[in-house]
Amino acid sequence: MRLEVKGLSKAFGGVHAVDELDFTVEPGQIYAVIGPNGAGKTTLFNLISGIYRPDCGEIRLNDERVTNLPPEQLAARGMLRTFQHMQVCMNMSALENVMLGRHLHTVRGFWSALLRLPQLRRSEQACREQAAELLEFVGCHDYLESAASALPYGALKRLEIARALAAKPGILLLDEPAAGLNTTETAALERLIASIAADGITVVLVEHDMKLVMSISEQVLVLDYGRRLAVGTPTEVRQNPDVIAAYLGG
Amino acid sequence: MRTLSRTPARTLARRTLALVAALACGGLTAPLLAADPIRIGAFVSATGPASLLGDPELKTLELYVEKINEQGGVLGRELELIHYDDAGRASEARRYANRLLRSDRVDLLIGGSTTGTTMAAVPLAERAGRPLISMAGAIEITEPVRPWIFKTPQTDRMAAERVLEDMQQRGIERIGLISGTDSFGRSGREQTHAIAADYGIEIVADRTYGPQDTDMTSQLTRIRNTEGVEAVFNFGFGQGPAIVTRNYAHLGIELPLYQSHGVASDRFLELVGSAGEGVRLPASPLLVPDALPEDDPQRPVVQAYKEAYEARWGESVSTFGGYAYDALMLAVEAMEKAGTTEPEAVRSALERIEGFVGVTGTFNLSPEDHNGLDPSSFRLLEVRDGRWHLVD
Amino acid sequence: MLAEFLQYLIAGVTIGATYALVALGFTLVYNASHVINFAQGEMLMIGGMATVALLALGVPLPLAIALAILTAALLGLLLHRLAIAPARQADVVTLIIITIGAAIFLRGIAQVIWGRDYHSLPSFSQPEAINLFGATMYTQSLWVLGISAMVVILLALFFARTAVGRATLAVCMNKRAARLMGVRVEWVLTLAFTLAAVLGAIAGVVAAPITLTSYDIGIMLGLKGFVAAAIGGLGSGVGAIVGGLLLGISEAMTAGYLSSDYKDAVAFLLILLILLFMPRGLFGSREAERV
Amino acid sequence: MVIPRWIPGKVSGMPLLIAVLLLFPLTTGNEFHLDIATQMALIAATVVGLNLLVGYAGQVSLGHAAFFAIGAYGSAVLTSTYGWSAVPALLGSAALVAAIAWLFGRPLLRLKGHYLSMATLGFGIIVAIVINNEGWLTGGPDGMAVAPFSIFGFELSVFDDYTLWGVEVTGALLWYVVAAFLLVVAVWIALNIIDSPIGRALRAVHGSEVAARVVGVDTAHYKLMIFVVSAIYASVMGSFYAHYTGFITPELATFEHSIELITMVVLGGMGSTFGVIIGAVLLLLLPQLLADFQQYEMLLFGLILMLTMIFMPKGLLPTLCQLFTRVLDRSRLSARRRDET
Repeated sequence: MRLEVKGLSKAFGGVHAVDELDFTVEPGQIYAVIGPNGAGKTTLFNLISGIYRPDCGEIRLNDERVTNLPPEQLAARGMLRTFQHMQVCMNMSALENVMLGRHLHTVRGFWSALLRLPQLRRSEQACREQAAELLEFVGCHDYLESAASALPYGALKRLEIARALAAKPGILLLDEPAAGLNTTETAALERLIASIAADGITVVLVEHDMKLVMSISEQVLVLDYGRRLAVGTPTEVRQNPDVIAAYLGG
Repeated sequence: MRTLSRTPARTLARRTLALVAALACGGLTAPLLAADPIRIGAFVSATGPASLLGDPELKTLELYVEKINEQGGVLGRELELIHYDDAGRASEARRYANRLLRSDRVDLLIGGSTTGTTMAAVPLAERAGRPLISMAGAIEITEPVRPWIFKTPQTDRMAAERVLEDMQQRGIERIGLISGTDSFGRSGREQTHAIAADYGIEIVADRTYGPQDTDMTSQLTRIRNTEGVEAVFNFGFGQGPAIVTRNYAHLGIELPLYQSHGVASDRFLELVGSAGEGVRLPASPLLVPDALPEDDPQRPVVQAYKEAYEARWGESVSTFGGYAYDALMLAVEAMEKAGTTEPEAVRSALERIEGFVGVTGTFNLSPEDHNGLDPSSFRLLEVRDGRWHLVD
Repeated sequence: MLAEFLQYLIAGVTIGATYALVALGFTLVYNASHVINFAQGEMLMIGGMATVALLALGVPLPLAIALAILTAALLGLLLHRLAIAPARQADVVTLIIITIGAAIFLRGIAQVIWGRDYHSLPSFSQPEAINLFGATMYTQSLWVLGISAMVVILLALFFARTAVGRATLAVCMNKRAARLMGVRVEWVLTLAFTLAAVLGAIAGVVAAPITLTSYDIGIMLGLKGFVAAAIGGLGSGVGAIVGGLLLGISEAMTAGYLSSDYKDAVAFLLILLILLFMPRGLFGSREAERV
Repeated sequence: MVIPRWIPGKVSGMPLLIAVLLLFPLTTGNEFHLDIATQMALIAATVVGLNLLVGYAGQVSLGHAAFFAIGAYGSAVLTSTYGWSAVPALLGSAALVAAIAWLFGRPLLRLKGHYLSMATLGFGIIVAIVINNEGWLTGGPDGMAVAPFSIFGFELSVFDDYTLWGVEVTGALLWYVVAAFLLVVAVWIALNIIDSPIGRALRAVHGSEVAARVVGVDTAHYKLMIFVVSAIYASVMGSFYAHYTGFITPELATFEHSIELITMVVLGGMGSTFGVIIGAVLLLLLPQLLADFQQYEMLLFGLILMLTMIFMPKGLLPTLCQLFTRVLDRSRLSARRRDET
């Protein structure tokens, strides 16, 4: 899925969190957004995924204008995301959280729910199985029936990814997926992201872990104070003098 | 709960247990048919918006059941009073009436305090075949006549008649009406509208206030500014009429103010203070026992009730307590007349009571009249120098 | 004509000021804890009834009023310490139900101690009524307005000028941040409940000579206060005051000019219209959602 | 790992409910007990519907009694005054309630916070005022009598006796059966909704609304849906309640009644279908038990309500379930230790 951002801006009380930003993510790419703290990375994600409304600018998904659409409609078009501060329903089990992700792909009509019609029962059974598979895929097979509140931090991060995958994304936004993970977990995450991309899903990630970013990304966008500082392959970015100045000199 | 006959604590424990057992686990708990006192069941609005009615009613019932038992009871048996507080809610009244009839197996029902609570219980009493004596005003309780249903207060129509009659005598032709939006005020308002023309009186302004309202100056200003108003009639009970009276005085309205029997207690005088001067209302002679002529048959009854109530409870009597007194005494009279507590016999004895002197008036019941009072039982009172006076 | 209008206005503003004080109490507690304190009306009742009871014992009026307000303050403090704080982990709805329980409990106690009668309180000053451009005004109305205005000003100064007041505001805005800044949040919440109780009690005392008082007067006046707070956007101090006055005036005007049957309905219709067309209330703030 | 679930599984709860409902009439021949039980069942069914809104969608309605009252008065007026038969009257009232709920819910449920509660508060009180004032239609504050429920010419009155297939039954018992059946259906539907993608979406709203939205759940849509459903629950039960008691007054629409319904939900346990039934039963039983304390009734009622919520903030059933699973876990743990030694 192709994502195109043009002239995107958002200010909070006079501070430009995102300022006239342009970039394009080609289908199937692993695209990283990096930058120092406060560079506007999370704001950018919240704008793209419809949680914030941009002040101006345009967002296109596969050439369709999706600016100002609410998150649920973006999800229906194939844009899914995870959160830096995880948003997991702690009142539900791990499996149910993933089943929630399949919401758009289940039988969910009012009458079939009310009367518990056979088609709904079949759909729910399938949904449960697929959710279990996904949990295994992300490496959470130990926690199938656990309450989400009982999961360790690393597993919750993977649970969020499984939930997003359950919705069959065309493009997946990952907000700091490696934050708080140890080296083994990060390695597992790297393999997971690679295999997601291998399935043809476009991946956009915001990440602080430079090792991870540099090893898996095809394109890297560097933000500073909401503006584009640089964009290019990991090697290009690493050699960009502005980037070096911002990261080392600033 | 039951006055006399058992220690309260044990009764309480037993009854609570019985109810829990029956409702939660389900046990066969037909109440123990003990030494067979006569069971009088009462449901009154002792709390809630109608507590001004229910509170004195309950106190009266408790007082007189004690008194009657001290004097040897009825038909040689003790009276047992089982009473519940419906808080003025019809659904609660229905539940308690059913409990009295089915679980407590009372011989006779007294209640409710309001028309709504009474009407909710009426079908139950009819179904169970037990006499019910209501203490509520509306005419619909006894009209049309239902075999098992009686009531002691005059109808609100009689109150309206008494007031309109006095207005007619004073030559008043156009009046402003103000009334509460509760059951008492609504029903009174309807009756006043229905009969005003009979007295050549036109209602030119008609305003209402909520039972919990705290200020009626807007309504009264409107009435005052309506052209041609010669007097104001307020139909309501509780604190509302007291506030109306105070506002009326403060607005400096000079027209005669009439209240209904809904304020007929000394409490009203305390609340309104000097603002009450000149207010007229129809009421039972209870408020002016000493002003009654020596030969009035009601004089001793009223004096005795007032004395007993005030001695026992340390507060002044109200018209509403009198309704409860009459209800209980009519029931006792009927049982003694019938010589039994068998419901049908008591019912038909009630219908045959004639010339029974109560606090509210003299009752002449018949199969066609289950109230038995006429408008003349209302005395017209006027407030002068902070006291009630009979208007001749 | 003008006299008539003025008469309605006086009636509306007087009762509206009472509503506003109660509404401020709701707002204070709501801002600090997101709880709708349904025991707020009972504080009003305690204020009025305790004054009446103390007067009957021969206590002079000013002292009786002070003691009554103190009683309400203590009850507000206890309400938070004994009933709300122990359940602080619970859902907001649960806390609301606790305040309903507390309201019924307080009403029950008042009924046992003071009985079910209505009582009047003497007017604070003589004469009881004065003439104003052809309209009559209770002198007590002046007391109500004056004291309400004073309370509002004191409250504003308290929040703007004192460290405790600023800490309270900080808690209202963001509990976690306030805690990090070293504010003792529990203490501030207790203060909010206590202050709200004081506001209610003051309203109860100053209005009692006009409204009369009884053990259950808090039900209606509490509800009206809540409605006033809702009109103002539930959470805005200015909104509570404007909401209270608006409610009082709309009631009086409707009762006078339109239909007295539907005068209460107008206030509630107002809520619906405001919510439908100005979803944050008149003065409700817009909260940004943080992810 | 045992999940302390709020909802005891459908498997255990439903048969237990049916068993209790079946056994109850065998234990008492007292019509008063049947009467209380019938009312409990009807109110409990209302509360099961309200719980969908409060417990799952996390929206508080402070005017639910109004929907109950519109159902009750709708049925009463249409049958008694306009001569409709009971079923169309009931459906007509429910349709009206659904339309009103949709109209109010649509703009309000898109907003966060207490907006729905304030709007429903206003709406509820307006309904109460209208019922009180329009005496020509509703009988005003005195209330109005309601004809017995009738279907296909069969009139079900609590005051009559019937012979069904040669067996004598009282109207009270028949009504109890009807109410019990309604409760079971209400619970069945509620459980179906909860145990579907719709229910999952609603529970997610409670857990994290953002999470639900970013996976494509139109949360506002589901909140609105459940608001309408819970309003219909109230309306239908109100209709039956009116026919059952045969006499209704405006108190059905009051704010106090709305608060009572919410209290049942919270007392029993928000989000626990069987919990809220217990909440309804207790709250209706409590006044009956406390009636013996006379003037202390109100004081005790408030105290009990307060203490229960302070010490069982999640509600009765969930707290008890948690306690039970904890005891179970502990015994299992000690059993394992014994095995190991």
